Amino acid sequence: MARRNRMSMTFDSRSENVGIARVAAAAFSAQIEFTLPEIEEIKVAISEAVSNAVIHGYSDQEGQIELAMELYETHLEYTVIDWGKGIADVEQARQPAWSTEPERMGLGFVFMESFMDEIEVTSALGKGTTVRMVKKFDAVPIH
Amino acid sequence: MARRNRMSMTFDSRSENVGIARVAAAAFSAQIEFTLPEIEEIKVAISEAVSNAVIHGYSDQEGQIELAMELYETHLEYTVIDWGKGIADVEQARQPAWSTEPERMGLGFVFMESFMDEIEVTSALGKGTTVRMVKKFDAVPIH
Amino acid sequence: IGEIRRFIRDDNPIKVSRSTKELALKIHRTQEKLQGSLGREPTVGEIAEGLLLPVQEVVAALEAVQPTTSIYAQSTR
Ligand SMILES: Nc1ncnc2c1ncn2[C@@H]1O[C@H](COP(=O)(O)OP(=O)(O)O)[C@@H](O)[C@H]1O
Ligand SMILES: Nc1ncnc2c1ncn2[C@@H]1O[C@H](COP(=O)(O)OP(=O)(O)O)[C@@H](O)[C@H]1O
Ligand SMILES: [Mg+2]
Ligand SMILES: [Mg+2]
Repeated sequence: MARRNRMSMTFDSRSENVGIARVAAAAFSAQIEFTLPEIEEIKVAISEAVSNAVIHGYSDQEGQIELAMELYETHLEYTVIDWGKGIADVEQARQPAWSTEPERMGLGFVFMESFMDEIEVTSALGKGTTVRMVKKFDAVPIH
Repeated sequence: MARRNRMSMTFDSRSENVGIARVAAAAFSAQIEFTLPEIEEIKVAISEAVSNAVIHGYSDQEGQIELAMELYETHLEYTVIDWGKGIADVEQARQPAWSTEPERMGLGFVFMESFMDEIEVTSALGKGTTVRMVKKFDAVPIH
Repeated sequence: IGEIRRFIRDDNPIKVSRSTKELALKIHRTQEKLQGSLGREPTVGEIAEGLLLPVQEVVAALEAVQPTTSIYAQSTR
């Protein structure tokens, strides 16, 4: 399947950058004729993945985060990578309401799953985490 | 001088990506309390540098473009890099109304110069071009 | 929810200039108007066309009036 466009961004693990990554993801996704609520859902999924990298991956310590975005004929692919502390048990982490931090809601992965068509999480303790999300679309109009 | 934040993005040389880079640069710059006209100016300077990379650097052929953005205590630094055909005579290229393409206005560098506080262009034929731009600010309020 | 919203707004670190808010309002009005005439949710392209703006500027303007991090993440604090 031919790739039509690609953009990747690498940024410091800082909460300010979650919003900037969101803007870039919205603008990249707007190549497809989504509706505003659909764009909103994509942004939420991206925010959850990127803020997980900031909060859990690096626990507010310094580190780099990558967001890669690729446009194919009938789907968009978003990959969020951190080289932080990793997840001990991915299956458990993806359960609704499961969080390692008592004050958090544990719904990040639930949002990613419900707003994207596919999500794949790979992680290794002490090495980092990769979250790959796929959003499909019917039409192919490109701006 | 301590660096406070950094984001770099790498993308295919496609005209669609000029607009995406533009809004990402605006979002990164909005960490500083610029006025809207100031943000507009930064967006124009970034667009000119990135579209030069697309149009002249790669002449609409495939290639990669990098936009790196760094926030320091009293200035922002934007670097646009392409690995395209390069500029034979940088001094001449920066002259107002000078363009290698008859239908173009040759004002890109003029805009970059007037909207940024510093601009540095390094280029080598067949190797590519790097445009580094600095925008200063007085206050240090960071969001 | 009202409480959370107010908290987010008060705590929102991004100073949104009035014109950005006005643009966001205009985008939402165009969205509603098109929804009425088309009988379905308009696409970003249709909204952008109505406003003579690039699609990227439309989605970026909407982001600028929102808090930086996810409301889901913030509402737990
Ligand atoms: N990038 C990551 N690095 C390390 N741990 C992560 C990462 N993303 C998620 N986790 C773990 O998965 C759990 C569930 O994530 P999530 O569903 O987003 O809920 P929450 O962020 O509210 O805790 C987190 O509490 C954390 O332990
Ligand atoms: N990234 C680049 N790669 C190769 N040539 C460039 C690049 N940027 C600028 N140039 C050269 O410099 C000239 C002047 O650029 P500019 O002031 O933006 O005017 P214009 O784009 O209208 O030609 C261009 O016509 C081109 O020959
Ligand atoms: Mg989370
Ligand atoms: Mg130019």
